[in-house]
Amino acid sequence: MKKELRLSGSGGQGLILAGIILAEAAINQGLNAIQSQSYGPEARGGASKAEVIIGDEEIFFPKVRKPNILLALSQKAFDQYIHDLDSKSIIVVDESIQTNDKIEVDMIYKLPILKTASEKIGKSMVANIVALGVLTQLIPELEKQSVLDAILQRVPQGTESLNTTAFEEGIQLIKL
Amino acid sequence: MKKNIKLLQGNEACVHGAIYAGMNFFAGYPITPSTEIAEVSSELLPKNKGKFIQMEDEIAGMATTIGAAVAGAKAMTATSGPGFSLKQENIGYACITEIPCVIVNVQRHGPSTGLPTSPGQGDYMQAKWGTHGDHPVIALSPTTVREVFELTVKAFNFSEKYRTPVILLMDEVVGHLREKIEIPEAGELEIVPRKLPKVAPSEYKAYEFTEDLVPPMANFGTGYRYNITGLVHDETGFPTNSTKEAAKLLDRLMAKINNNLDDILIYEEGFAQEAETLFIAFGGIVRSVKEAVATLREQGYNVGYFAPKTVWPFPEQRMQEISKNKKNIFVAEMNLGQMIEPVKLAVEDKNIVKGVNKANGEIISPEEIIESFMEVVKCPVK
Amino acid sequence: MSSEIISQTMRTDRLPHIWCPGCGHGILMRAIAVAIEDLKLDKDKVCIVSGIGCSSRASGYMDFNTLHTTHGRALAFATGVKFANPDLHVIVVTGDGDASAIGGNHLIHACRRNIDITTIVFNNNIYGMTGGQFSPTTPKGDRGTTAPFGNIDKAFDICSLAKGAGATYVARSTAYHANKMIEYIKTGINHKGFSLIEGISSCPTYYGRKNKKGGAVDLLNHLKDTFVDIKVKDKLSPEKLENKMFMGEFHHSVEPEYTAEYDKIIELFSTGGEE
Amino acid sequence: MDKKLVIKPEWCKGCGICVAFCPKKVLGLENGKIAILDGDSCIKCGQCELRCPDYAIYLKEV
Repeated sequence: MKKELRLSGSGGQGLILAGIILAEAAINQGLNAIQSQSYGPEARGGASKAEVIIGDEEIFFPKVRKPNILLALSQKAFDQYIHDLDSKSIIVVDESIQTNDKIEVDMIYKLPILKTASEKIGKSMVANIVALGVLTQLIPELEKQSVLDAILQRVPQGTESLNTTAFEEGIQLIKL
Repeated sequence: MKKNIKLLQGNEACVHGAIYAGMNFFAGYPITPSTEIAEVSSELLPKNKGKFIQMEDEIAGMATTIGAAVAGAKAMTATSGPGFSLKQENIGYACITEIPCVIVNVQRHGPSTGLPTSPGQGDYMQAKWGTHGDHPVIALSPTTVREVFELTVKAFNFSEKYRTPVILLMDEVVGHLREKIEIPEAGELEIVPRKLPKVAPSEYKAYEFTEDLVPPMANFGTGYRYNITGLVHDETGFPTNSTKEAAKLLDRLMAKINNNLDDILIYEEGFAQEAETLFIAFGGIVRSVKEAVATLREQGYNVGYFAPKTVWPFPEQRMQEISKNKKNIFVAEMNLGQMIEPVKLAVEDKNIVKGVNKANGEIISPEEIIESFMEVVKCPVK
Repeated sequence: MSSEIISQTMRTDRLPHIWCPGCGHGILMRAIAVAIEDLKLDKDKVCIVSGIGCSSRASGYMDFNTLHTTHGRALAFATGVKFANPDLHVIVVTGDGDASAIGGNHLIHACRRNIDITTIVFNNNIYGMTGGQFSPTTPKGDRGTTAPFGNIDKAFDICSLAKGAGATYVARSTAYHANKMIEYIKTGINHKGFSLIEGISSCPTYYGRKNKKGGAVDLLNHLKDTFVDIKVKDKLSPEKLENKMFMGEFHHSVEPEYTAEYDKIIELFSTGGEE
Repeated sequence: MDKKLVIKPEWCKGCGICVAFCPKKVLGLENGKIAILDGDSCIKCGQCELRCPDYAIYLKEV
């Protein structure tokens, strides 16, 4: 088993943290995982991507080439990374993103990730955790509890219940 | 016992390894992509009763590291390309004065400011020849996060054992990669302490010609009042203009490393002896090479790899041994051809040595390595 | 035999030193030795750090833990020594070029940190070791081998620079006023914080000759005639202050010292183990 | 305790500072090295020791 994930959006959306949490959840389950990122010189606002590879064998090359799952939370990120996908890929995009109907992938999930964070939970900064709920549903190898444990390990003290809610809301967004 | 398994970034693992090795002092200056090493040190050192200081510039970061080592600390600094250039004069000082310390260079693209957030391996030659004058260099280059930890420990050990600055030549690929690592238990890895003088202060010669060519080092403040200078010095540590003493000193500095290559040279290989074609890489690119070799072998090609972890001194003899039956040798590096030079020196038929080079801020992919191989063997992928 | 002070504090087998006949540096180095001896410091706990240049050769002659480093970097090395072992009395010997040109950045930041280091600047207004080029403290109009038509650079006032950057003890004396020099060095060593004592030296070989200011004796007399204690500045008439320069204690304050502040962090946050 | 003027000509570089600053003209240079010309006039003020850059003259307690 080897799963390649690319989490993309704009800098400051917490996607690198989301990538770290996924990788951590995987290794806590005894799997192998690596996480890397590329970023521009800006601290905030630029295009950002975090990549995670999860597998049950040693992972050599650390970069994602054909993502099994692409998460895109900004139009710019979607437009930039859509080309690397193939017919087996899954796309998760925020509902605000214009997608092209001709894209040939396995599945596109257009979900109100940003809105759920900002309106339903009332904190736009937890969009990354909402997205983690969605992704957990799409990665059968990852247990829900281990992702939640990894979230609670990494988020600031005092925000545990807020982030747990965000995670649960993300899970609710997608019914398989 | 529960295994201590963590997801750690290469840069973080470097600090954990350093503290495991006994680091109790860090001085540096922020620079991408090495900054996490300073950040994590600033937090972990005082927690472990060690000291962290952010200096006013890269040059000071190196100088303060050496000063702390003189006062008895196990000291480290970390930087990236431009900062590594600035540190060079004082690295030379640590070489000639034989002060143990560790310098981490998380290589990025260059020259000059280059692509600050992107990987490169353009400092390979600089690690050896960056400072003026002749001197030995030990430089280690890790590929995985676990190796970052282990080679940081080795870097401290070599620096103490051979009284020399040791360079941990990382690259951004490994520095920023988060990977699963099982942190070694206390006592699992060997830690080499400083060789202190056993004689009385009146008998102590700071740069004595001992049998192993590594003079015991007295820490300042312990009763041995001696002189340290970057000038050529005799066994007492005082400056001399004697050409004989100058030659004697430089010969000893070189010999103390060259006499111990069995201990110092670390490398990894896969099918290196029997393969027809050999891939060579260091640092982050070894990951691409290993995947390329696995893919090609699945397709029936007789290929192997050789990955020096000790990149200076270059493992010349081993390179020579495994190059004898080769049809092709590819050296893959994120620069325009640096490690290929010592490889060529070691290989009899220079024509079989080819570079797979990329210096655009991107890691070389396994596919690109396979493509270079296919171009040469002129055989389509099965 | 040499004098008690010299045989107690110097590596007499290394003497005579390499400085030229009549160089003020020898007088200033003796002042450091006398100060250390008067304070009865444990010799094993004294560390002299120097950079490169004429002044910086001082470390090799002094019988302590001595570190002769690279050009301009003495304070950065000294910061490492002091921070790693705050029990040591760390004294930096540096020159005008070493401290304020190539090492200017380290000087202002060592001042700013207020780390407990005593810095003695041997200021001879010239690069002596390389043969008489003008330095950041060469007075405007004076000549050097790289200012054959007179120097147009404005000179640094090292004491003002140090005070402005945050040094907590700043004083100046001269090779002529050797007893004052000893007194200020003693105050500097006892001061808990960054102290800088500028010793105006004299270079008969290059500066004196190039600027037609005479030999060793003339230069010392020039220091005697030119430097006025800052304490009497207000008492003198404008005519008497013409062409005068000032020496004395310019600044003395008590502020948190760097290594002590860091020790507080260790005390508060150390857990004994990793994480 | 009395003091005695001692010279160490092998360290002397002949700069003449001690000669110039001796208030009693006790000192001179001979062949470019320090010499005591008139020891009886010495008042043991220590100016020579304070100013000699080469530590070639000093007062010894006897």
